[in-house]
Amino acid sequence: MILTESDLQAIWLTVRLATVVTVILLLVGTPVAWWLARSRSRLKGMIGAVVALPLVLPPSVLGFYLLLAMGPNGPVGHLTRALGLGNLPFTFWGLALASVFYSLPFMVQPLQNVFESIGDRPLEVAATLGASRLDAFFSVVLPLSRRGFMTASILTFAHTVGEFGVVLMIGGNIPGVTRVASVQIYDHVEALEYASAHRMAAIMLLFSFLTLLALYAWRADNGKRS
Amino acid sequence: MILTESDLQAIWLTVRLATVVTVILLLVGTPVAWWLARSRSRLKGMIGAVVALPLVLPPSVLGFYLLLAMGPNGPVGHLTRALGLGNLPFTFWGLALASVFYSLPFMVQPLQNVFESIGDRPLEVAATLGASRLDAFFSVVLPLSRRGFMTASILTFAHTVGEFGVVLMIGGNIPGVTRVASVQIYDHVEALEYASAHRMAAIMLLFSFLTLLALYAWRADNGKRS
Amino acid sequence: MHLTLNVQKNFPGFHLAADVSLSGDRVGVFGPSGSGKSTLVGMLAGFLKPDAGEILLNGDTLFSTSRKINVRPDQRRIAMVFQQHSLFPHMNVRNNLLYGYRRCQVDQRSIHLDTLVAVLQLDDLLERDITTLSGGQQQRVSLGRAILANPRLLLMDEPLSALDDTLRFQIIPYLKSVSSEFGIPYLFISHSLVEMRLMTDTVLAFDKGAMVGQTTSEQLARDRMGSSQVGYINLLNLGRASDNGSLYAYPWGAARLLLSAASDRDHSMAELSSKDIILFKQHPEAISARNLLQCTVRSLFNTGRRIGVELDCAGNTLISEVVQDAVNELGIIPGSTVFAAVKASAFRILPG
Amino acid sequence: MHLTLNVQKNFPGFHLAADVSLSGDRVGVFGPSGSGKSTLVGMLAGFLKPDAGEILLNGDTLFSTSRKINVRPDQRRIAMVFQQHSLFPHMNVRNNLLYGYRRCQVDQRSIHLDTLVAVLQLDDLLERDITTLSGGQQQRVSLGRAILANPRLLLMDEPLSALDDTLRFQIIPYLKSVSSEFGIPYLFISHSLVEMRLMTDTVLAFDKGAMVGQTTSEQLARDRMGSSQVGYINLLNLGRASDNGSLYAYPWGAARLLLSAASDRDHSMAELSSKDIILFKQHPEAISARNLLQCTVRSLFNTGRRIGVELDCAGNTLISEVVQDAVNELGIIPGSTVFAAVKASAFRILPG
Amino acid sequence: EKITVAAAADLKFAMDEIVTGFNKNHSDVVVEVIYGSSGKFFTQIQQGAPFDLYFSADIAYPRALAKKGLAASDVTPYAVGRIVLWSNSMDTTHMTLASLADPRITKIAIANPKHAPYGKRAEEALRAGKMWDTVQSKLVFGENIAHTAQFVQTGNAQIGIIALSLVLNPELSKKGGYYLIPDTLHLPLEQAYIITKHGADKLLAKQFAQYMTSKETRRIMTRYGFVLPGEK
Ligand SMILES: Nc1ncnc2c1ncn2[C@@H]1O[C@H](COP(=O)(O)OP(=O)(O)OP(=O)(O)O)[C@@H](O)[C@H]1O
Ligand SMILES: Nc1ncnc2c1ncn2[C@@H]1O[C@H](COP(=O)(O)OP(=O)(O)OP(=O)(O)O)[C@@H](O)[C@H]1O
Ligand SMILES: [Mg+2]
Ligand SMILES: [Mg+2]
Repeated sequence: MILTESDLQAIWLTVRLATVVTVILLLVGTPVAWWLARSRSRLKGMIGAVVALPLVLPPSVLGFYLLLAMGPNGPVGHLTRALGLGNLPFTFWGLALASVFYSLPFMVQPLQNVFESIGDRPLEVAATLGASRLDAFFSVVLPLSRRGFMTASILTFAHTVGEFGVVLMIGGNIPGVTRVASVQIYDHVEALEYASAHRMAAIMLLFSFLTLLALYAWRADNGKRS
Repeated sequence: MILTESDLQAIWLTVRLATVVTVILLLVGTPVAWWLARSRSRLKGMIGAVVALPLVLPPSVLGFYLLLAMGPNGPVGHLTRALGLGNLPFTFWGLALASVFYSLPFMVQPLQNVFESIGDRPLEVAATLGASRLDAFFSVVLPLSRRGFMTASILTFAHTVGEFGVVLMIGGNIPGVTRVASVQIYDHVEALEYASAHRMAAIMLLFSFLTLLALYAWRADNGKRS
Repeated sequence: MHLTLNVQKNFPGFHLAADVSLSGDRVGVFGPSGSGKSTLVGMLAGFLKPDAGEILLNGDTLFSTSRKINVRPDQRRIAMVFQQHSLFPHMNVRNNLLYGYRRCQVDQRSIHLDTLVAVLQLDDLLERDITTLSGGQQQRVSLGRAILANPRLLLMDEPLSALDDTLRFQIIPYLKSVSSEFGIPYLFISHSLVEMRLMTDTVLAFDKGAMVGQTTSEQLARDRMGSSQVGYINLLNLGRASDNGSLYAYPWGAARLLLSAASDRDHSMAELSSKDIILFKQHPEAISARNLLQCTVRSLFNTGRRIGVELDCAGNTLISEVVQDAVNELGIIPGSTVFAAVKASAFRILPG
Repeated sequence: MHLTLNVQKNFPGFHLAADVSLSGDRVGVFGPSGSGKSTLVGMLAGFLKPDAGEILLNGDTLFSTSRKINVRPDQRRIAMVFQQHSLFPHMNVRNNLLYGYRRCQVDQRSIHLDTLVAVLQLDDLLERDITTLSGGQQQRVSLGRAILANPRLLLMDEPLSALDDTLRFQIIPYLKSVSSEFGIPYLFISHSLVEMRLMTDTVLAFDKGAMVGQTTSEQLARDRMGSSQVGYINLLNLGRASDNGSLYAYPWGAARLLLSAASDRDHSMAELSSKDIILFKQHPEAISARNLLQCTVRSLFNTGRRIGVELDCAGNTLISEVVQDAVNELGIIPGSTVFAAVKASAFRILPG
Repeated sequence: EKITVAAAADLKFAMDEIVTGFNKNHSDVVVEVIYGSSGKFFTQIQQGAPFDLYFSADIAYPRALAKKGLAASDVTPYAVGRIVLWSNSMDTTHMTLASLADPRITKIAIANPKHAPYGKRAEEALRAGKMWDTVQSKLVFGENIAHTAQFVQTGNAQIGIIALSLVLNPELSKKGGYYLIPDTLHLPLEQAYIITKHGADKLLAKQFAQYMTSKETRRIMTRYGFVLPGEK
């Protein structure tokens, strides 16, 4: 085996983290994007801007603020302890929460786009055929937004995999808990262990490439139908 | 003035860099996205995956590889010197190049999405009315893709502003040349100069928020028409 | 169905006002392009909001500005055939057709896929992608989808415009039977007088956003007789046909008509244009027209440059159109006797 | 225009084969829903690629599998009115109309916005957003946009289906004049026999993907006389009308016709259905019909259960339809004399 | 005239003062100092970074550069770093390494021993103090020593092992005392600088290097918690 056990552990952790974050963001980002796409509220622009904000802060700085907020003296920290969840920094769920926050725009923006491009008509049709709004969302909007969901999920997943500044900042680099692959490669590079770094980077790239390739093939296949 | 001169310099540099990168990516990403959206080539999935790849590597690791590639002994370095451009690392254009590479998926993916959603019909109509493909692209596809271009540009711009790992590695943190705002804030944080860090982060957030707000307002306004 | 509708809707440069209270299951909306027909049904379906007014269907308030009611479209149970078909592109024909059906309570599903598919001639297309359908095929799927939703009211915005005559005249009687057999009232938009005549009883006529009148389709046909290419369309209730040489003899009230076409049903409906009836003062000789009826003039009415002559032919009513000169020359006055000549080929048996 | 077309196109479950070589500027494509009409014009316009074959327009090869030629759609100069209008949603009406016009070389811009806008009654809509147009308004914009592109060939896929009769019969003569005055030949798809008759000279008839025949619109009208609601439509060239009491007298060749409507042009065209002509063996008395023409039977032809009777009336040709019984009874044989009765209201003056 | 100095992040406060002092004698020159990770500078200098002097927190880096022929001067030690136990919430003045076994302490921050010099020394000290196995499960790793300090400062780790120079930083020194870990427990944390090939021809670079040995400089360095080479 060309990867050490700790490399494998890091990769496995990364996949778990990215999956968890993508799933959470699908659940959280979809309604946000839908609201942004449909609402005529005046708040719309503001919420839209807020959602995009995490992008402009450097990840490690964002990580620093999250560390403050989630720490024992921070507001989020107070909340999580009140909820009996303990302190989040240095835990998997702390990482997940931070990544969710940081990756939100990658999920919301493409979804908002595709939702907007669907227009009113299909929803009107569905309504006249007796579909409630929720029903219409699942039976019409979702399938018509396949591509957008694909893009949003790819961006989110990939971004979580590559994410590093925030993770480093609040994760504490604990093996098996918060030492994800990106941190592991970074450590290799910093320690001038270039061979290990190359190996792991190559494997991650290859793995990602194959995954993306499969997704794109699927997407192309689906694309034919619409 | 609550910002030091070096802070201002960093912010100005950041705006310049993000603008340059966004403009370059609009020029480079649009044809790539168009090709990905339209082509039926078998290479499509592969190119699509390659474009998304920069996302999965941690920025500083990516920066490390870019540094190797663009350095005096790297392939890109050889090329740039052969072209009389000198060495790119530690220069503004080196940063720009690296950011372009890193931000490519943020431009290409949303554009590809919106291009795909336009479908064939508007292009067919334009063709029967005598519009060449290029003409149809500019007179029909571009205006119909406003929202996608908006999203892609926001994501790219914001991401370049927040980008940090690659920039630090390739840029070398040289004031006025490669010390962008994200690096400056990072330095403040690392030096435990929290007050400066807070101030600058707050100003960047505010500035970004206002910009995004304006863009969203514009977008909402335009959205009404289609 | 009882519909009360009193709405206002303003667009820049266009003002729609309608005030109707009507009962009837087959209602037509008639008017030229841009007169506000689609806008009206959009408000009924619920995705266009009137600026002010009230909409009541069978006593239920669907919309009311004064009472601040606006029932959501999906709770109105009003299905719609859109003018631009708007099929779901991500579903095949079958799933498009069944979309509303599946959302309908099981005990309310009175109409079933198979019969509908047969009438609309969609048998071979069920598994097809929507994007591969021809224009007329799309229109038929759209129509079928709305009917299968088994709505409380069916709105149809020019549902037959992309269909050839053969298909159209097969679908019309089916639509009527859907209404009568399954008790689905409909509102039918069309700019075709023939379709209005055949499909509807009550008609709302629009012009430039104003409801110019609520009338019967019978009356509309009389009014437009002069300006329409097809004249007034008489609808004749015929009995069962019997052979008569190369023609078919149909009992028509106390009279008998010879037609060149036949149906094998006990009761048939035939249409006959007012233009196809020629009147004689005396019984003519050696005429190509196979039907010569002795009739009494009941009344005369004027539409444009034509005179409508309402005849009583052996107890049946028939409307012919003539010009003023003919009225004078033949001395057509109420109570006078005339002979009406009609060619055997002038009738069209309506399938159904 | 000279068009040579020999193409094959397969879809799952549908095979289209057409082999035509025709000259003519007003060509119709006729056939029921799903017969392949849109597919054919799609190949002509160039965005559907035939599986095999050749397309030549005026000697230029647009497509050829053997010679591996496939001229790009934007270089064919073939404009198209799509069945589903496909206007550009990001442009207002004016810019939609002018899209092709602006892409046309200046010296080729023979048709101008103003006239077109007047005919299509789009004056008030020029600055409107496409999304706010009614169905018929969209169809008119789509038509205007194609015409203004001043194409070498104009393809129209049911361009009048969403229009009311009044508008339709105003646009038809304009379309014909566009073709004749500006030399733009067209291919016109419709399922309406009337439109075919009025708009086209040559007709390609389709059924289930097969080109069932190339014919003249005259012949098509004769063939479908029996099955069509409107019968055969006689087109009559009339002279200038003069007043005649409440009617108008038109010279028609050596004969004179009384019509209830008038135009103030020197030459008018009127349509008259074969159903509206009743034949008598002897001169009838006291008849409501204002026109009674003595004619010679030229020939008889059979379509379905009807017999077409081609008459020579003072040098003019007229086609009437009767049933076999009438032929027998009246002894209608070539060479015999009959009297044709036509009501003054049976004619429709075509605007133009 | 201008030189660019790449300096390890822990030098930040000392170096700023040193440059101010230097500028008193050389008023018309600019000394631009860039702070960052020694490892990153090491990589960048190999790729032609425009740094004239390189102050590394770990003598190994300049030595490696010298071996590759990228140094224009001797590898000159300028300080020896010391590590301390420090906390934001506890009084550390009376603690020793053994106190880390306290169950109330659940998270201990050290710099990543894999690549951060202070982290390496912290690990050595913990091992020498026979505490490594006891505390290993409590350890969280900072990317560098400043980041490690932040873990402690924000309260996310109750205690950490960080550089003495950082504790003397005004931002942290307000927070209380520290326990200086005996330097017998770990290898010396030797810090050294070189003039790089890029700065080889710059007189100013040599002058600045010269200035590092001056009395004022040594005083500043001591004040910020650095032990100077050859001193105790
Ligand atoms: N959103 C809108 N903004 C402005 N004007 C509108 C809007 N929607 C419709 N109109 C105008 O209102 C009028 C009525 O439109 P509507 O679609 O109801 O006509 P219609 O009777 O259905 O015509 P057609 O037979 O051509 O479909 C038209 O003149 C149309 O341009
Ligand atoms: N992409 C496709 N895949 C499969 N079948 C297709 C495709 N495109 C068209 N067809 C089928 O080919 C036949 C001809 O279609 P076409 O659109 O040419 O009909 P049409 O004559 O224009 O009919 P209409 O009058 O209804 O518009 C139809 O049965 C249609 O379903
Ligand atoms: Mg309409
Ligand atoms: Mg078609």
